[in-house]
Amino acid sequence: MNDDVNLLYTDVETALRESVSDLLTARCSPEKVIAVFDGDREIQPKLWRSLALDLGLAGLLVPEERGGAGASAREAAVVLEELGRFAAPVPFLTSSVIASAALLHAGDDRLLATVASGERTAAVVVPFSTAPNDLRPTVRADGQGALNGRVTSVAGALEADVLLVPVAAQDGVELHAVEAGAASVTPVVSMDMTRQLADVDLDAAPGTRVVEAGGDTAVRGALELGAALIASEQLGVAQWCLDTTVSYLRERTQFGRSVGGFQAIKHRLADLYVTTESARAAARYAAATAADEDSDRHVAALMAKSYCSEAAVRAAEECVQLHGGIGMTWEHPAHLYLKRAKADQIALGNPQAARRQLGELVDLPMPPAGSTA
Amino acid sequence: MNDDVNLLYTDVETALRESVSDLLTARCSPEKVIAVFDGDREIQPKLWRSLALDLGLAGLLVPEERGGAGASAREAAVVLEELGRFAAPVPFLTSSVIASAALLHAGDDRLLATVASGERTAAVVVPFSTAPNDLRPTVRADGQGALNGRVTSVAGALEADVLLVPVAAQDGVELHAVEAGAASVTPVVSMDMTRQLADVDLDAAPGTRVVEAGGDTAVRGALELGAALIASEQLGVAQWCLDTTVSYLRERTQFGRSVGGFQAIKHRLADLYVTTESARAAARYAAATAADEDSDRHVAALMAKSYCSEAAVRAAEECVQLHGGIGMTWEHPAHLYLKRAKADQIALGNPQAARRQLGELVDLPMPPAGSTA
Amino acid sequence: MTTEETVRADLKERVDALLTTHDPATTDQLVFLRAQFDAGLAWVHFPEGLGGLGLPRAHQTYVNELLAAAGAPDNDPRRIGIGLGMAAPTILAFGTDEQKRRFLRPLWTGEEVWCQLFSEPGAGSDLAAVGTRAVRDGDTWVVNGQKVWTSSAHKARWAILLARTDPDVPKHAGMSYFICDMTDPGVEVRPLRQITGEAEFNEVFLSDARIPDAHRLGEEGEGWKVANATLMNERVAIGGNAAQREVSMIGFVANAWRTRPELRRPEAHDQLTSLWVEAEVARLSGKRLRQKLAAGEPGPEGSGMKLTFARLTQQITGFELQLLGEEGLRYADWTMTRPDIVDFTGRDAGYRYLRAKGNSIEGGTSEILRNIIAERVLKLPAEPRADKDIAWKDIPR
Amino acid sequence: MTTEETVRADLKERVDALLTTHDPATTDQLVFLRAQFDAGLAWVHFPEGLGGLGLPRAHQTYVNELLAAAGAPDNDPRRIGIGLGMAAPTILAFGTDEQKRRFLRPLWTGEEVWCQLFSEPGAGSDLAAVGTRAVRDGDTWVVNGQKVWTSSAHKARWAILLARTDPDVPKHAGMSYFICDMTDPGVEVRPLRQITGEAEFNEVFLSDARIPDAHRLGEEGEGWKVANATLMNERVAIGGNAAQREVSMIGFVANAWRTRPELRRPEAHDQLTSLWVEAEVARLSGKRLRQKLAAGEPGPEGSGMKLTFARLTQQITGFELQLLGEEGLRYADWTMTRPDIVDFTGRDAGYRYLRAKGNSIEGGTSEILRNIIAERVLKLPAEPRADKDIAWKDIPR
Repeated sequence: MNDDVNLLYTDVETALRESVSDLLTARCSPEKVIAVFDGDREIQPKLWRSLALDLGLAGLLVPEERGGAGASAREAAVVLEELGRFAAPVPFLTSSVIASAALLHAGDDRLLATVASGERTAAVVVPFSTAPNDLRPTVRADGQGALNGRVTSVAGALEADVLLVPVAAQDGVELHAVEAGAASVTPVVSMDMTRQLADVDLDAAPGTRVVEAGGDTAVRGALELGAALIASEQLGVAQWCLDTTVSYLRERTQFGRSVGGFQAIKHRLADLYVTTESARAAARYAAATAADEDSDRHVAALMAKSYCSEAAVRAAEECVQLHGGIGMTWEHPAHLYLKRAKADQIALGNPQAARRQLGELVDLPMPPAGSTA
Repeated sequence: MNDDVNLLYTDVETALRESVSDLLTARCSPEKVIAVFDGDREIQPKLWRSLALDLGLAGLLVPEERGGAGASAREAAVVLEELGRFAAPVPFLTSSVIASAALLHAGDDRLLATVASGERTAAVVVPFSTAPNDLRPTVRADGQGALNGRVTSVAGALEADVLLVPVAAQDGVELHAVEAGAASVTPVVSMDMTRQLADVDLDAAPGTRVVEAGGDTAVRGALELGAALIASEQLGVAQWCLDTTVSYLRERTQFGRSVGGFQAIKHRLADLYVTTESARAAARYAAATAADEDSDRHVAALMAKSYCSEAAVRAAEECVQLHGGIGMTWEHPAHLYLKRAKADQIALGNPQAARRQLGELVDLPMPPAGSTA
Repeated sequence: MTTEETVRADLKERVDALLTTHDPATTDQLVFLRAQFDAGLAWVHFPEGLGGLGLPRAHQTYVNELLAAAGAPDNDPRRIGIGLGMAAPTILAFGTDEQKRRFLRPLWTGEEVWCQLFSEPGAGSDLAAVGTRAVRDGDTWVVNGQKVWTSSAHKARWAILLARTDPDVPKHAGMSYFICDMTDPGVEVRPLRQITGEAEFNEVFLSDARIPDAHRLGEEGEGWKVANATLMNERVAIGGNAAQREVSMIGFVANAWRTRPELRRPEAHDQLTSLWVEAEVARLSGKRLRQKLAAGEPGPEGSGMKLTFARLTQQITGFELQLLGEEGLRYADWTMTRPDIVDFTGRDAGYRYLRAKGNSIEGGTSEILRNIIAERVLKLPAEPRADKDIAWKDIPR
Repeated sequence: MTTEETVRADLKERVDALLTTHDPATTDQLVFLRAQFDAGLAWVHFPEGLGGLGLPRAHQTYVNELLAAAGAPDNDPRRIGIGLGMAAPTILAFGTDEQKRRFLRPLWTGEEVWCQLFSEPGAGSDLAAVGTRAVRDGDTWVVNGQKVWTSSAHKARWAILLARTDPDVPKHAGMSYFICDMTDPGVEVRPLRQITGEAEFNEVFLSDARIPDAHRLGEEGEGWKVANATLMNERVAIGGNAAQREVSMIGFVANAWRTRPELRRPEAHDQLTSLWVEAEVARLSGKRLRQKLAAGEPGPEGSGMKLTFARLTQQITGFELQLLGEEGLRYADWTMTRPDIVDFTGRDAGYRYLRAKGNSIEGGTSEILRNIIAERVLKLPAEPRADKDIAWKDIPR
């Protein structure tokens, strides 16, 4: 536990946020994001190119000497807050956070460097619901090293040029890189189409082993970092929901009064504000401890995933409810955030799973089921 | 599951409620009940005598041919609603419900008849927190049949003339009757002094075996009936809290307005009303299925204990909060209901324990703890 | 025989007579339903001559059982829910004799589908703020405005319509209630797509739509009173159908837990059983309320059932998606369709989660229902109002 | 050296000087504390000459560490919390030079205990409704009224008092703020027993109590402004002390779970860990808020901390009693006592459960705090007010 950790935003982080926000304001309108749900993914490649290459976010977490921008989890968290605020359909979390973190364990930096430069996009091939402590590889290598198996509901696979596949081997888990073209990647109709999933089938697919027996450590660490930082995305979702609802209710009148002036509504929004600020503390702590490789980062990640998952869902649900009918329409962007929040809640281990694992870490273990008469 | 069950109050039940309510209004003032917390139990014996003898409630649940009034769990539930509404410090639940239900299993009706007549008061000697499926007798009989052992936190023991002690025997549990004078009964400073607990020590105490090997069935059934009917007491607690809070807030002004007119308060009271009415449905169902010996009574009891426990605590907590400072004072009766509600929640199996057991009954079992990777 | 037994014997006789003259096996459905209506066996609590026999509502269950046992057709009540649940009781309470004779029979048989034109973009919770104007032109009213959240509008022959007929009086006093012909050329229906991807509702644009004064329901200026009666019936209908244990959202979750042991997690058990208890207690509360109301009128207590129903449906479906884990990340289909009826069963958990969000908005938001309970049941003071005593046209908006 | 390092070096030097002239091992506690005050090491963020050095507040921690390491006595801050947390910042902000010189030193050293006379039976959440009257009599004010919820009143030498000096103007404008001598014969203190059995608070009856005008704090009629500054400081103090992980109510529960395996139940685990997460997130939020406010003033955001603190304390203690089962049915002692300070540690779970109920009432109810956040942070419209523009004496009550 690190009690000197800075939970505020540094000037560098604030400047980064502004440049991301400016770009998204210009290029990521709600209309275009909503269109993604009808299969119109036109917005996606250009937006990602701008973020990855023009702003250099693709390699944000990769050290400069290994081809990246050399920033830390703190900066990545701020980027994710903004991506959450816009429900942006880009593979930053899957490629620049999770896949890059896994590739930091690779013996050879060539693949990492192409991902860090934004030239190629990568994805770790696990179901998006996988909790860091619950990795169960379903792909195996045959005698010739070709890969066989099926992995369902993979996030980032649709956008990926290269797939990083955890492979069950005799002495643990290995991580293999497979060209996307060598796999069958089938889009899945997803709750959150702004991060559309895919089913990945490997049928004697040629792969390159990038991490050997320590692959489980690499993937678990990458998923844990994903859990720590998706909390900031969830914070961004909650923030958008709170801000949008407050603005709407200040303007909306019913019964000749501003709806935002009704006390029951005010109290709910006050509670939501407190929840959102609490989520910010949790998300910042997870990002800061991850950045510092603080020994408390495992606790911090689970705590943030638990708290921010619930906060984002609650904020999105309140947003829909307090908008009334308009919040239930396809045209209003509220549903983008509800779907993102709900999917993020389930992603990378749901809150109950996170708390159960947290109990182990802080010596508050779940007892066996037999423990009553 | 009985879908024709009457969840309303019959005319007989309403008349019974009125007579109990009239007596309690006259004899059970908040001031006297508060005094019980300072050890002044003067109110207790006379009040119980009036209820037990004058109104004939002592043997309410005992068939007429066995010396009682021949009423059912439905009527007992209505009595408990009123006792809850007044936080009345009488042993109706412990003697007339739980102990009487256990004695219905006795081979010989003599003891039951004296309890049913109100002549003697009885108590089953288990910790008041014992869930029906969690009976663990700590008393043993020696070679001469004398009893040895200690049972802590027993409800009703202080008022009892005769103690019904579950005794661990070779082939199960037996129920022994012990004269109160033959045991050491030490009063316990209790959260709910209106149902003050006692620690019972038996040191070679002479007892009479009233139920042989089926004693566990008798005691478990009695505790289950207690759980089913304490729900009605909890409903009475919730009802008092709701009614009292609504009345107070209609009158109390702050900011030049009735506090009950502030929307946030109104909405909380509306929710509390809905919860209280739901608790009524749950409590009535538990009472009605117990009265009919319906096969769903086990499910109904656990459901009512779970729901009404939470409802009463929430109502009492809202009552204190919405009264503001005055609700925190010793002089205002709100605390009687908070303490009763909290103790009743823990009594006879807390809500989580009830739900876990319910899961077994409705084929929604708790899985073993090992069930994630 | 008790009175009860006499009534049942009489009903049995009437049903037998109907079945004798109209053998379900050989009779056209519509012919049978018309005959059922004419025999007073459509809704026995309606008056004689209007499809009923003036009996307590509860007896209809017995009639339906007898008819079902004989293989008789039904009127597909879910398809015509708005007609049955909202239009019919309102017409019965406020309609002229001629209106009752004209509208109730085809409404009940399902020959004519009904929809509801109440809500507007600027009049949601504050329904009395409706701005759709109806201006008298001799014996006809000319209507202009926009309505939203209209289910079945594209299938409907008739609508119940709330419109402003006098903007110069306070808002509650200036509305009237009409029966609007949905085939009128001034009525345009556009699908309104929801967060589920579907367009279960519509927007309806009224441009010089014409309504004969004979299709006014209740007095001019009495629209608010008539609309309130409609809404009370709606809320009872929405909150009241508790049916059997686990015949609600909790059934899906319980079934998943039972049949898919791999989904079970000890950390989810308390939430599962909490929701199970709440769902079952809600069902019992609904049963208790129906027992209470058996002979009476819908009262504000029904608002509590709708509150609970909405909250639980949302909580349970939200929990279910988490329980399903990976499967909860997937969705069946975002393609826009226009379903005839809302049916949660047979849909995937994702759809149910999203659709349930509407339960606390449609038919009175949960916020409005809490106001109603606080003011009408608990008799707490009303909200301070800025719009009560001034002309509708002068209210800020 | 950085500025930071320069400051710390300077403070080290000052502390060393104090320790040299006043060896803690041989110096009387009061003498030491007075010397510490005079050295500007009492509260470094106060001005020079008033116990401070005009430095940022955060540096006090460093000073306290140095002093503690040297075995120096402290001023038992919990015993004089109202003086330190409420009276002192208010005197600093609004007091005359003479008042600051007279009151701050003995306040800080603990020679003089302070209490607060704000709330009244009819003025709880609506503090601006205070009816205690102060009437001017030459250079003196004569005060009559009743105050409640006064902790330490029976130990206190001085009180901060809010009283009505002009009933003929709107309520917020007619109050003034005084320093009241608790030894005045017109002041009577009676213990006020609480639901815990204890009398932690008092009622204070003022009958022709006399206060010199020199003990008025702020201008006549400015009492509301001064009182608000006091309350902001109180809320920060109440919500802000997050300390280390598990140094709050959750620590008791975590400890029970760890050391008493027989209490562990799988069905309780998710609630346990939920509360643990919430407690730890609240602690981090407090830390974040303190980082934000490090150089600034208390703002409305602190209200959120107090809200969370109250809710969590109540939820955790409620859960703890259930976890303890049988033990939760027992209580330590209902005997009426008059404790000097409120201290949750070292008390049984039942006491903590009951006492925690006050956390959402004292120092601003949770309802009032939500209003404050909604209006001051989120800029939502204020409540309609019936009492703003009329004379206090004409407000219905």
